[in-house]
Amino acid sequence: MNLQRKIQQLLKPMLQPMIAVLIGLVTGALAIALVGESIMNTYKVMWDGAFGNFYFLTATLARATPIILVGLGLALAFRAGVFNMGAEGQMVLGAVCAALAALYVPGAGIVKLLSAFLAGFIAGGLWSLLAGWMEVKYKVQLLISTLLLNYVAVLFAGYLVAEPFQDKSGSAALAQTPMLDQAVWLPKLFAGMSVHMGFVIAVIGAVILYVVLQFTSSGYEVRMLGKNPFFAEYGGINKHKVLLFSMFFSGGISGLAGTVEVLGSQYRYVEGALTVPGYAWTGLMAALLANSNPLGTAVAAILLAALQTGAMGMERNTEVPLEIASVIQGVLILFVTAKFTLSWWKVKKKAGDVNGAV
Amino acid sequence: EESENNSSTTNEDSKKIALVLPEKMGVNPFFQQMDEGAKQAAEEFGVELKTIESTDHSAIEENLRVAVAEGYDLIITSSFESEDALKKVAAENPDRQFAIIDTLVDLPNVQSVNFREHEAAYLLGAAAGLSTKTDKVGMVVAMDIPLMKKWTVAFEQGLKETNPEAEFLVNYVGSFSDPAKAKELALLQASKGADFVAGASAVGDLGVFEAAKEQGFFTSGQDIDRTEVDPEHVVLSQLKGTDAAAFETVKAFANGSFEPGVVEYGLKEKGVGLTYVTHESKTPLHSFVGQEAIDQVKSLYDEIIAGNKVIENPLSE
Amino acid sequence: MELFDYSLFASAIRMVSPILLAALGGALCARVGIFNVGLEGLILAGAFSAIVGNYYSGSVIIAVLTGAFGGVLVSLLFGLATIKFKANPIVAGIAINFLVLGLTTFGLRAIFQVKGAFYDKDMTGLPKWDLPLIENIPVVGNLLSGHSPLVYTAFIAAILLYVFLFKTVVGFRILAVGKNEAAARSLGLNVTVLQYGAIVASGVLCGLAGAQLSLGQVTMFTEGMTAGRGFIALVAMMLGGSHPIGMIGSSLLFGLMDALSIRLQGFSMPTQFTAMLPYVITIIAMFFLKDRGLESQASGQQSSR
Amino acid sequence: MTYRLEMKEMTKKYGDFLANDGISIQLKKGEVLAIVGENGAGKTTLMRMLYGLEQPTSGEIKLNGKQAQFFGPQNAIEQGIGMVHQHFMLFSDFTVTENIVIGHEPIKNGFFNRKMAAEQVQKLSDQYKIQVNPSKKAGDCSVGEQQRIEILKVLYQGAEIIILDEPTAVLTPFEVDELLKTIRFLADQGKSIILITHKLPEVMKVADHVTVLRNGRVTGNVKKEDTSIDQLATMMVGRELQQLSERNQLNGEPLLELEAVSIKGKSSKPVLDQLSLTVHRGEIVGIAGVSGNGQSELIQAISGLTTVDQGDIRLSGTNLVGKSVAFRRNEGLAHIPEDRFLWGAAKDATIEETGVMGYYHKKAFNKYTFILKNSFREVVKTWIDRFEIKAKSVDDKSGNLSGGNLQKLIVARELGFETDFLIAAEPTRGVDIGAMEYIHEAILEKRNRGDGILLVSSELSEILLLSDRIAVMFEGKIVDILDRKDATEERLSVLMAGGKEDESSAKNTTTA
Ligand SMILES: Nc1ncnc2c1ncn2[C@@H]1O[C@H](COP(=O)(O)OP(=O)(O)OP(=O)(O)O)[C@@H](O)[C@H]1O
Ligand SMILES: Nc1ncnc2c1ncn2[C@@H]1O[C@H](COP(=O)(O)OP(=O)(O)OP(=O)(O)O)[C@@H](O)[C@H]1O
Ligand SMILES: [Mg+2]
Ligand SMILES: [Mg+2]
Repeated sequence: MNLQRKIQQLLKPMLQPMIAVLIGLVTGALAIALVGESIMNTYKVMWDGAFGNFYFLTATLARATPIILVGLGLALAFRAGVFNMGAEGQMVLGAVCAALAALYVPGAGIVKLLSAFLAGFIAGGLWSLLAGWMEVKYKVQLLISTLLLNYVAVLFAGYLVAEPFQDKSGSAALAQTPMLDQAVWLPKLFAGMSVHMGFVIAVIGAVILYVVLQFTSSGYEVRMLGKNPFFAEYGGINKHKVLLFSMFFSGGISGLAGTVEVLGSQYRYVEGALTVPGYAWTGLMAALLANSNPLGTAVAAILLAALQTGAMGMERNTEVPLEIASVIQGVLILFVTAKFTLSWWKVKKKAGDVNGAV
Repeated sequence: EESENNSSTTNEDSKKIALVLPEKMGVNPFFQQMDEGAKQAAEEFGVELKTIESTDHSAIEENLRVAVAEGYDLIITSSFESEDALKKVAAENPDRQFAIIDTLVDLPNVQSVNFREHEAAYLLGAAAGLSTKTDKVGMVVAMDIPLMKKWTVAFEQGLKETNPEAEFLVNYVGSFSDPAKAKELALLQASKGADFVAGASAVGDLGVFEAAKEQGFFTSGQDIDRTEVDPEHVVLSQLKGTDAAAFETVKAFANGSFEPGVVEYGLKEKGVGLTYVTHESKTPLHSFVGQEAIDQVKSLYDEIIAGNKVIENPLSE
Repeated sequence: MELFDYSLFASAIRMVSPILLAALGGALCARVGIFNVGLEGLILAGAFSAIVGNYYSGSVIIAVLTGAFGGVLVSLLFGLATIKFKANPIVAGIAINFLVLGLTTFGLRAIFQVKGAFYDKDMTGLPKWDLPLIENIPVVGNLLSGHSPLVYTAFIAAILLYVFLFKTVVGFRILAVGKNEAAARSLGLNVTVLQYGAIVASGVLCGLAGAQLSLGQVTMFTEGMTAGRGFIALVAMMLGGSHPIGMIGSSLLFGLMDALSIRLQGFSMPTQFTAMLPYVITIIAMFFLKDRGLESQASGQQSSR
Repeated sequence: MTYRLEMKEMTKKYGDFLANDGISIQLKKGEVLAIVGENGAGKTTLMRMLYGLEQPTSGEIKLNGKQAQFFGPQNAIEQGIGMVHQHFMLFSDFTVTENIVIGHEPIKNGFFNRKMAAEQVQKLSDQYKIQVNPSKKAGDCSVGEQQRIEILKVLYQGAEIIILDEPTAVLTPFEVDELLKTIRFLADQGKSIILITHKLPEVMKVADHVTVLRNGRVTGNVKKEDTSIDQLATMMVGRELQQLSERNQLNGEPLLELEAVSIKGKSSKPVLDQLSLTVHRGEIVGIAGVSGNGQSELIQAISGLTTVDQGDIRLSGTNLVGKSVAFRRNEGLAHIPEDRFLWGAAKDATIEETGVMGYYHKKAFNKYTFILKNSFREVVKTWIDRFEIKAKSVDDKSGNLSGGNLQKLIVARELGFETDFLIAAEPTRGVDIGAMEYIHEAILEKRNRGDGILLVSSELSEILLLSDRIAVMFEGKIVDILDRKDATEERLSVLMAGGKEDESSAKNTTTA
């Protein structure tokens, strides 16, 4: 009885996105039918492209890696009640700094590797902290400032790799850093498969974040700040400190997302390689889908990544054009947070709770 | 399943070729042409061709690997973005043939098809320098990235060599697909007195053309002969035969003459060029440029193909 | 080279009009408590349908109408997801952006049999209107005259929206819904209808923004031609506090800085830095506009819910 | 004469739970019906069905003898029902006028005619003798004024039957008197009024009929003349109420000392003005005052939620000024906040999470930064037992607790710290008399153990019942301190209104 409850409790946060995905699939089927394709076949190809065999599974996990980390970073911020929209900038700065550290920090491979992680984390963290600090100190709305800081970060990173740190070897046509030394590459988990150590880091990160948020004092402080900042303050929690810490770690984790992409998959920072795939937006969706539950975020991130690799598979193997794949993806996500089992009571209850004036 | 396929080459009658594009071809005529050229050759020479578009950078490697796994005999990819991925995948699959268009990958099982766009850009710059009446010439460039130097630097060189007085205005759109902003930039350059504004902003060029039409200045296009779009204002086009490159690669493979190594496409090979100078155009030459200028550019062209004049690749310092 | 000239301002006004239109649309949504990050998609839908309308009818008026209609269709989808099915507006908004990008690209292929861009030199764009009288005033004339009708529409729409929100009953009720949805419900106001209304209107505005982009600024459609304008509109909306007049200010600030950054490209500064200018200035502006947009947006804490 | 409103055998089920079980009430024109009952007895549920916010599971509603049905608030409003919600439904950024006319705005040439609206509001205000300032922003109005806005809104909508759900919970005694007068006046004008309240003296003052609910059933239906407070209380709680424990005499040392504390605030007048006050061990000091005279700021200044501009605050000799909330709590301060939803709890957090605030870092409940949930759970269970907190489980959201039960949880939490000093602000607001009894008893017990308590309450009866000394606040100052035995409601009222007392009595009392 108790065990059953515990299991239910653990599954609950994951159940919601699952049900939602199911609903999304139904709507997606509609879109496929409209294009005149076979629904079952298209979905099967999509499934195969995402999970069809071990290779595709690992490809999906590889793609999920940065999404999970970005999602975790955002989930942390959301839990603290701040709407951090700046994951992209934080990730990109983390990535470029990690690449530079891996390239230019002297010493053995392991030293380079560790400094790359540190640099990636701190760069992302500080960038995010900047927005947090402006909010705390000057009441500059974080939602807008983080959105704007993205552009600045991406442009700055672009400058770094187009000018001072550009790879002048080879064709020298791309804005990218030189290739990293083999010694700092994150190992692949399986030979010939793209999933790398970063995935393990992301999963461990999810578990750690879950445990920290759910069971430790700091996690409690973060959550209470998010649920009711007045209550947190009243209870003796240092509001500003917790907010700044949350923002720092939130950005730091996003920075790690960039770091593992650089160290585990691209082996250099390439301009646009992190922004074009929209990892930040996908991570944002993952966190929102899972209600900022870290474990749920990881699951949602994998599902979203699967949707993308699945769409690629669909493009390769059916006559459904790539654009339709992105349409189906869009439709799936559109309804993915829909609440079809809306209880009226909840709405009414809320209505009763809100205090008009004061 | 995949790993088994890895080693076995398929023994079907028709050869299977995959064209893995590093981006969605949508916004880029460069890739569209490549796709068309490859398709045409595939049809003519009876090989099977599948074009795979990559949604983003990390999908390139993935697509290459899948193409290997699915047993394609030749895998063609393109441009700098694919360089890293191809190096990895080709090295891991030494028994498979690869080709990469528009950049160099030095591996025993890879054919690199390289363009010397800067030669054509030089000619375009020279033509602009000879044609301008205001001694002001502009260029609207997609993004301020190293790659684009192949266009800007060589263009400026040609411009300054033919017309030392000329001022060169350059502006960056910041995107490959923003015609509205490209148009504003062209208008800006025109307002500063430029009577010729070269478009080098991918899809944005259409915006540059519109600006030219609106304000009555002259412009040029990229890759294919764009003078047809608006012969009154689009007076030149810098050409790049990605279609030919793709066509030739597929053809060679179908005929069994495919070889790893470097294949160069420059002015000499007619892989790049300039309308009226190296290639005929359906539209008659506009008087803004005039036959005299074209003749002068032609002599520059002759010098280059004779090897008397070398246009440095701005990227290889 | 002089940095400031008439063309700088004229260009800023032109460039800013789609942003302003979309910001107004976003503000309407924000005013009924829905944070709309799908502006980018809505504009793109408008841009595409305007071109389709133009191509088939040959009439710019019909083209503008179809542009607005395209925006409305997509916004209804967004409304359905967020209002009817209570989907998270941010997730739904992002999905809308994806969806429209896919749909329009597919539409290019299905309708015009082209990839990437559709351009037809016989297609006529929006006319440029010379304003009688104003046209002849020396400086002002250069600035204000000779724009497309939708540029004027953008600024007029801002003023109309101001009048609508703050002077009419329906506008008043819309404000009420955004301020305190529970209270509005308890009064028996039909919150759902008001929300749908606002969303449809926002679809119209974003559709017009798209039409201005694809028929006013240029006459063509290219894949992803919004190039991030939806997000800039979102920033303009928040910075302007979802207030129509405030948004005129914030989008003009952004437009001017953008135009200025283009001119700064000529100087020996990396373009990446000049391109940062509008964003940095906007952040700095926020130090002076601290509490802007706080009340009117539903986004604030919803993340943690 | 037929009844204006009849509700017959109204039943409302939430799942298996019977919130209302065959409740019937009747109401005539010009009559005031009071509905009383414990927290969670089903009063609000019944009213929500009348206002169209809930659909009854079964039952019948008749208006003027005719069967009626309400599909939503709009529908109910159209049929002449108006409801003043327990939590006000106001738009704080809108003016009073706008708040009143919304939904039925006067229109001129298609535009919202704010001028005419203001005139109409003024007229209505005069007609029913309900004073408001039509052009003020609702958010700037006092709680009492906000209440008047709500009532005018209902009248403006043309309500004949007016429901008031716990309207006096947040009002000052003076405002309560005004409201009760208004209610009577409205009834005399022919309106029918349903008044839900926990305060039995008010019922006796203003009601014609009283219906008592317990556990979703009617346990009493009496005429005002035929009943008494004690009888009503018994019907409500199902048992006799007990007397408070005796207070033992303690003469402790100074515990909390405030010296010349000032807070400037936004306007020209300081919100706290050179305020000095001492609370001794074993003493309850009550703060009486019309709300808005600096009580909230005083509490926040002591607990560290706002910064003081000047002055000293010491707890057991330790200076608190400039120190964090956490520091003060560690030094021995506990605090029952005046607004339980704003400060006291997070609605979305579980009961356990709301309870563990302040405990989570204590040794007994924390190991290697991990919160020891199981140990803490035991503690929460003892609270639930001791205060009879009605909760499904500790994992339920605290927002799902009724106000009274949440309040008991907060009281239990703050008492559980066993600190030397406690701020108790509005400790029984909105709480039923049964629960009130528990809370009063607990506070008194704490005092008897030798701890010091600062009690802030807008309920004069509560102040008089519990305090050893009573300080009266007016415009940020303490105008007088009375001894328990010298204080009467009348004297306090005069002082609260800013009136001066004669010198001698004031001197006597300050030396206590
Ligand atoms: N939507 C609902 N779902 C389940 N139970 C509910 C719901 N609404 C109310 N209840 C339950 O119905 C009972 C009656 O609630 P109601 O709000 O009517 O009490 P009340 O008498 O107004 O209490 P209070 O004095 O605290 O205001 C409570 O036990 C409550 O838990
Ligand atoms: N999710 C829920 N499940 C069951 N009962 C609920 C739930 N949410 C609220 N209730 C009940 O609904 C009733 C009404 O809630 P409400 O917040 O109005 O309580 P209240 O006692 O009137 O509060 P207060 O008077 O302090 O403001 C409460 O009795 C509460 O127990
Ligand atoms: Mg109630
Ligand atoms: Mg209550």
